[in-house]
Amino acid sequence: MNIPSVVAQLVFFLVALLTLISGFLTVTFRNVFHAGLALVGTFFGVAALYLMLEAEFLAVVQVLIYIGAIAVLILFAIMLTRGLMQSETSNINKQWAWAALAIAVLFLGMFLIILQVPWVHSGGAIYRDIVPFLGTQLLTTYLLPFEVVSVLLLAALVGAFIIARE
Amino acid sequence: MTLYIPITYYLIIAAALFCIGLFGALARKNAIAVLMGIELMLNAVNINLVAFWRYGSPNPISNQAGIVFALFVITLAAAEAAVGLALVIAVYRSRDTVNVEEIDLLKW
Amino acid sequence: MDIWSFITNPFVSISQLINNVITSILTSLGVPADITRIVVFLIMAIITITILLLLAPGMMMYMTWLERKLVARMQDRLGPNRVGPFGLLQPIADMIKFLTKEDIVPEGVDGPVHLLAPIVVVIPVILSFAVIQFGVGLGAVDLNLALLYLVALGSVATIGVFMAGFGSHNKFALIGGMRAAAQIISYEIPQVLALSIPVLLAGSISLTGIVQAQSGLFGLGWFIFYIPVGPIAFLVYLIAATAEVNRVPFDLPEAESELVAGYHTEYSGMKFGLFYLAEFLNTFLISAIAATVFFGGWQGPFVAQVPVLGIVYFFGKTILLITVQLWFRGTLPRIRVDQLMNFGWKRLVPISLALVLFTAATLWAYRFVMLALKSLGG
Amino acid sequence: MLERYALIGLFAFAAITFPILPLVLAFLFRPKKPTRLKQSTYECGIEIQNEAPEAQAIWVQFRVQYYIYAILFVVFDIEVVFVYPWAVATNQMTFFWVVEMAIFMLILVGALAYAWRKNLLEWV
Repeated sequence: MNIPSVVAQLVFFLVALLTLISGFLTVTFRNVFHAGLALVGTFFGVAALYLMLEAEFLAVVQVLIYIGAIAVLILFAIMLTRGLMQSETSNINKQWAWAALAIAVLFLGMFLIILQVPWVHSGGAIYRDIVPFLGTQLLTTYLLPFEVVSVLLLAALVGAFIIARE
Repeated sequence: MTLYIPITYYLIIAAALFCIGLFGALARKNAIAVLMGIELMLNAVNINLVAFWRYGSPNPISNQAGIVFALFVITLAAAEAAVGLALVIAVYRSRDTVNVEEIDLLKW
Repeated sequence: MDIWSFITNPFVSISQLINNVITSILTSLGVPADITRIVVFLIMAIITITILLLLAPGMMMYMTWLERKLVARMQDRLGPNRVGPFGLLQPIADMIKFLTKEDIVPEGVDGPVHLLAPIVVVIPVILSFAVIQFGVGLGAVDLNLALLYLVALGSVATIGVFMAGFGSHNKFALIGGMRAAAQIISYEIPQVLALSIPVLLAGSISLTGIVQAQSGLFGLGWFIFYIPVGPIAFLVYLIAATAEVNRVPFDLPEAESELVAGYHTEYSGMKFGLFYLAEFLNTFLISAIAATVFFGGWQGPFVAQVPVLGIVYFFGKTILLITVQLWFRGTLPRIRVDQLMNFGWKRLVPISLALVLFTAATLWAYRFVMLALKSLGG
Repeated sequence: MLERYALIGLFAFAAITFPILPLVLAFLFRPKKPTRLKQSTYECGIEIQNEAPEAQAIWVQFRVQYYIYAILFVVFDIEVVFVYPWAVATNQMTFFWVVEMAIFMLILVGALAYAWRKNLLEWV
């Protein structure tokens, strides 16, 4: 028996369990604030998955942006629109049964396709720090998207300001 | 560590997370909860991108397309959340509700 | 192993010794090599984690003592002097008191959120200790993304503050939590940008890489001496980081005179103790990071010959920086909310952005000139 | 590469137990004598105005200013994420290395300037 393999799979299942359970809680919690906290748990799980895929930089970015910024943004929005977190009424709309059915079919389809396709495992080894290479590629191959991102952020910011200000 | 886990595991997890997010986006009443569902879906997509980068690229160091794509998706998700939540707050201020079923002014 | 290297580098030598002893015992028992490796890894991990988890509260306890003594002296008082010599046992008495205090949970709180908030605040701080380099080769983990890792963990604390504010079912806690969150996010940008200056200068995000880049000039090539970017970046970092952990003069979220105790109004007993622990450990962490990236970390004269000096240098610099923050606390008045926000967004953010670009341009110019000189000479 | 993260993972377990342990210890030692008055929400000694028993009872309408700061924060946080890989791309240290980041930053400074001009940064 190969011990590292068993450990890796065990860790993977724990992380996957954390991700899926907190993802499920995100869409089922009645209280929106609780749903937001469950969302943070999901983000952590996804960050751990990135780590297992050796994308350390992305894992750190996941924590920094998704948890540190986007989740905080969502929590701010929840606080600003509080007072109508009706806990007595249902938080699920009328079409939920149909949605669940369609999604179950979708998942089954994706599951079967994933099992059918002969995926290649041709990933090379990562033997050194890859972040400097990421920086280099951002400045050469992906220069245009890199600069366009700043325009996108500017547009989003101005748009959000105009919509949100009093 | 990667090589111990088949890529299908990651893809299935991502598919499941995507479906959970889709359910949240379709079935929740609260507009903010709908946005949370969309964030879950974007995360699921990112898992796929990174998994394909790690398993599919023979030289993952000099070709980090998966990471770069995931980075841009995260950026887009942030922009989307900022504008989307601003809309929710604006609607809340004028209509006093964040329930997507009651925001039906354009419906006839 | 000769005696000299053992004396000059005792901690690393001892850890190697333990490592070798366990490996040889297991090998002689006939355990397979890969299992031996895992067992040794686990034992070393447990030892490291235990040491760090004992160090963290120990530091915190004596920082409270230092703070009380120093602030008392600044205010012409004596400070704690009854429990033990110079009041040195006071922190232990405080800890016992925390443990025996009743835990009052007001009615109407959001039970799980109220309970989890102090835990969520403490976990990232403890995790941050994993990457700090306390001396030459003395750090639990040497990550190549250590600085970003620290920044990312620091940003998780906002969630804990939100939870405390939301879960307490109290207006003061709610307002305090929202204010604290707004303040933390406003000052995070200048903090992270200031930390990117050493990254630029060293060309590395790992703490070891940054410390090694400061080894010039007989162990005194610290980034703080890189005039003018070093001192400015350090000042921006110190101000932003102090604001981020809500310490005086940026303690508006827990301003006694208006908000009672801010987001921990409804916390008592050990739960309050955990918030207190997180605050002090954060102060320690800020000082440790500043000491590492701006003051050369364990770098100093004769470290190459006597590596154990590194620990002395590191803790000396860190405690000095902690004292500076306590000195702030003893002398500065609290600032207003609008001043706080204006200063963060209208002063610190533009300054730090300009600083990053200026540093990059200078680096490029330096490189350009060096290349030109080389081509002229060769 | 990932062995160090194994230690971080173990550290995470330790970090989770670390705050729980004193809470459990305190649970064993501390007195438990709840009274009605002690359990009431702190409100400067005044009795709390309780319109509804639910979570709505304590609730403040916050200003949208908080959200505006949050948006600014998100935008600049993303910028920071791009700054770090750029800062370590040392083999790219040409003139364009500076100019590319300068363009990126100046566009975002435009965003800050917009907010400044429109008085969105004022905490009234």
